[in-house]
Amino acid sequence: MRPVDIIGVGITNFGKHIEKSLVELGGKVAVEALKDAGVKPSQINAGFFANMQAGSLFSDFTIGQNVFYQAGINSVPVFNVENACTSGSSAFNLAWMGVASGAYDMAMVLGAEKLIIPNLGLMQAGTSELDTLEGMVVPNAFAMRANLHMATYGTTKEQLAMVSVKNRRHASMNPLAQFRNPITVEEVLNAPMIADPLTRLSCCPNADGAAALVLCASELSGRYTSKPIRVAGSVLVSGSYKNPCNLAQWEADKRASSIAYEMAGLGPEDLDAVECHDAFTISEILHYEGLGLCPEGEGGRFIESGATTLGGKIPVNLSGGLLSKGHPLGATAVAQIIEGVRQLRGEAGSLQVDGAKVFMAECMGADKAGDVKTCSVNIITK
Amino acid sequence: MRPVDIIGVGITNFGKHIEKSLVELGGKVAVEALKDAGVKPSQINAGFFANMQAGSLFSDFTIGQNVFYQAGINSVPVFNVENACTSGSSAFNLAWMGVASGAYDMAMVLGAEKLIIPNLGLMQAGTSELDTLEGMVVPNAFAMRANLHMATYGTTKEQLAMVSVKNRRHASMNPLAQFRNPITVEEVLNAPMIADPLTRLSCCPNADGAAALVLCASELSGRYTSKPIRVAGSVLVSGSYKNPCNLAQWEADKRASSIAYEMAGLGPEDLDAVECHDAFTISEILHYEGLGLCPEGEGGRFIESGATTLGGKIPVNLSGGLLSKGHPLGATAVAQIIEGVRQLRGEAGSLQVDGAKVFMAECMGADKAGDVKTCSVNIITK
Amino acid sequence: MNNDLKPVMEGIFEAGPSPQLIGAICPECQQKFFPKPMVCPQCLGEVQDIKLSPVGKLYTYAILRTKAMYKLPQPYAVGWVDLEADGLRIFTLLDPEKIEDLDFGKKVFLRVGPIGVDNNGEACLRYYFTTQDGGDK
Amino acid sequence: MNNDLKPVMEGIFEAGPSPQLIGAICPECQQKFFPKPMVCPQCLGEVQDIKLSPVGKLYTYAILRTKAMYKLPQPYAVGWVDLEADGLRIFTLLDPEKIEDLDFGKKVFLRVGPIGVDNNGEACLRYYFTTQDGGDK
Ligand SMILES: [Zn+2]
Ligand SMILES: [Zn+2]
Repeated sequence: MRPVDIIGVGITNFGKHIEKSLVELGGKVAVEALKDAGVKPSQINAGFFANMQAGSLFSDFTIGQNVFYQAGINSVPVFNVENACTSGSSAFNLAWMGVASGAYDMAMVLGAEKLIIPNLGLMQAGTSELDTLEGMVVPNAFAMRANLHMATYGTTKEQLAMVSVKNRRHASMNPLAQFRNPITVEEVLNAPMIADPLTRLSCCPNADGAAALVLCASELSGRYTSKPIRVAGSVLVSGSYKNPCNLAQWEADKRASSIAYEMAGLGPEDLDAVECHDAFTISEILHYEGLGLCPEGEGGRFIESGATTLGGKIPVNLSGGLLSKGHPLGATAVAQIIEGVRQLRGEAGSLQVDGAKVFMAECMGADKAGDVKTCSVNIITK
Repeated sequence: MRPVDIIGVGITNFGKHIEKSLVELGGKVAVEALKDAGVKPSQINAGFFANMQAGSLFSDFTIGQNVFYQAGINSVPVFNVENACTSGSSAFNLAWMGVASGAYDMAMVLGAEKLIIPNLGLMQAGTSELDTLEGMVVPNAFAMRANLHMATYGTTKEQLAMVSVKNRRHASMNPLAQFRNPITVEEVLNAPMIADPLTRLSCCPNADGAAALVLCASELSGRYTSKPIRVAGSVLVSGSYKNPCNLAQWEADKRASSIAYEMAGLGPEDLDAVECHDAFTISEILHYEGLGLCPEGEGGRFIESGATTLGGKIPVNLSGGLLSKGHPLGATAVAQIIEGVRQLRGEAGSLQVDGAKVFMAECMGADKAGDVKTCSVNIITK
Repeated sequence: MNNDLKPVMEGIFEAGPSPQLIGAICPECQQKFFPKPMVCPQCLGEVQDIKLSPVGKLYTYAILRTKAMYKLPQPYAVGWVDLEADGLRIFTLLDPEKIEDLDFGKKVFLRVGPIGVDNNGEACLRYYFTTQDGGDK
Repeated sequence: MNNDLKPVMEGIFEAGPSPQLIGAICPECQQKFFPKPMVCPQCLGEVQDIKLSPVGKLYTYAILRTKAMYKLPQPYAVGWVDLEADGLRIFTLLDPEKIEDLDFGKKVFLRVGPIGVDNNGEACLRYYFTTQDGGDK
């Protein structure tokens, strides 16, 4: 396996793109990523497209080919990848493997999703699953974790709300985020209740969006950019589905991040910034612990300490996170990595972490048996 | 890249599995493939699941995790792959790359689909595509090719019908095929017309089905089997979408197969048996030419010569093909490879080709711009 | 008990005055499961049906306040329950009448009753746990 | 011509007595396209709208005999037409009234008319080619 770099990125704002189709959104960022990388469409040896819901919402399929076609990318292998919220990072992991193995010199990873649809409903694990039939929908899967974390470790609902407040503060500096007005702990707590203690402002909104990046063998990347960003570790795991499950800790996060740290030869103390899957406020708290940013059970006190805010010890979700940007499923995990590319390139504007050298993107998707079906951790370095 | 072997297979019959869910069908073949390989679930380092329509038909997602879970495969990376009719071979290509690269020692590829659904309708390329809005559905895409091939090369509708007749004759010896009664050229020609010259018996029927195989690094496969089957070439391409398109020849077939031949160090004359994507009778004729089994324009006369029937020069679709088995999209291309494994293991019963050493599986999916969005060729050897 | 109603999923429980969940056990490794798996995920061998303990301890729970799927009551509660006799933690609907009584570690009892509709929109039986002992026992 | 009907897709053609398809050309590489692409797939630059030739030659065709989508007539025909003046081969619906006249290499003429419905189920205008010269020209 040879080293692999990110040499180009393209991204839309996350929010409402009513007037644009999924293919148009995707085509736009594909072209942007090619131009950012300074490569021609014919130099891309493979395309990996990530999307979750277009099959069920629009009866669409093999969308990646249509997307890449718009940007002049044809003839090469194109794969359509779905893995719930980690669709984008799964496509990234496969593309990384393809380039690292020598099968491809250059590959594009592109995630896109359209979710601003009337009557979308709450997400669930599929109507053939017993858990769904017994009332499991995504918000109460996370509310059960929140309640247990509060009961076990003394985490407070105010601490949970601080995740939304911090991420909104970050989002106010990110022009691509959907919701950019600052909010207070009181506003979060007093928003309409979804599943105690999670209010509407504790849950990420829906969004349309697309994000793309170009991967290139490191031995070639110097031809295209003076600021290649190295993929230092790329990991995807699925749940271990142990019974009894532990809903106060995310074993998948621990497992995926420890493999990624080992691949990168780095540890949590080396990270300069992190994007994680803050689908709900409690998720980010659990990720602090799962990724080793703070000890087990300390997540609530960790956010309260200010450690994860811009200027803190380890800023998390400087983009504003899914809580502020929204969660266009296929695009989400690609966009997380792009946030890191901007930090490591020093292009993050008022959200820039001085001298950022190491960045982690974590994502997680789909509940099953009290565990998660998929969890990804990617570490990129300057 | 290191050599990779197939060490275990599992497959259902293709046809109606009304009483079984997609996850159950998949779980069944996963267990069968593990047992056939003689490996434990915990020895599988990654899972690649192929399906095309469960999103649109059942609003289902991240199905692979549920399928592999049933067979005790957890914790490892699981990817859900869609690529129309080549979903299974795309998953296979990724798994092959994963094992060949050294990322995994052993991986499972599993395709499953349920299509026996009331009012399924004709397949089309997506309702946001202009071609679909102007009346393109899959049967007339192939009828246009058939008409052009007949006008250009003198192929007859009787020769087209012979593809169905031959494949049914093969299917009569394959207990896993859906339709096993022999048919005549007259019956094919007199069946209800779908799109001239393609009658109902010129088009593959729908089916439910699942198929799985276990890939293993060749350096390890001797521990598990005395009959490892080598992956000699694995290729996926997408269309070149040139304008003007050539509807009388399949450039994607030529391109994919020539790469695969080169990887394997073999040529069409070395093949002992072939499975190809006979979604329609004309498809198989075009594949003869695209894969180099006969010269351009000679496909009609090639089937008539008997070359592609059991006992002929190069038997094609000994399983009965999609025309007899039906076409459970995600499972199709995995099942094609399994047909080859059986031939090379010498386990094909009355369909056995004596001394078969080299097998090719070809698949193709989704029309776009007068070309195909995806085309796969895999060559396996003893 | 509405005996004319179908269970929300076949083979999951036995209804009646003393309802029981139907799990499975692997004769090889003695691991128990709920719901019944296709094969034992460790041994890949056949598993056998068993009845699970109708008494458990609440591990965690949540109350959904928004409009619910399957015409479940608004609000309704769900949770994970430890069946200590079986060494299993299972997901379950909780008694919609007893939402205010829920607490960590609380003892809960299995019930089967007509709550909500199934995937075909037809009224059906669901299993749930309640904090209230006794009932139709 | 029903001027109150919407086109089956926006920006694809101009209706009226002498209808024309709206394609695009890349000013850089002079390649023409139909339909108009987002950018030129070679140069990635902006493309410009152009009107395409309303006369073509039939490359191949097919007649669908089964029940059709979009309330298209049963049977209906489709084909690929060479717009020789533009060097483009394009997919098109063919005149449902002239199915029996279809032949390879035959000269065909662009029309726009009310045929079938759109994705919202509303009657709409579609472009098609016919073997019959003249018409409402
Ligand atoms: Zn066991
Ligand atoms: Zn150009």
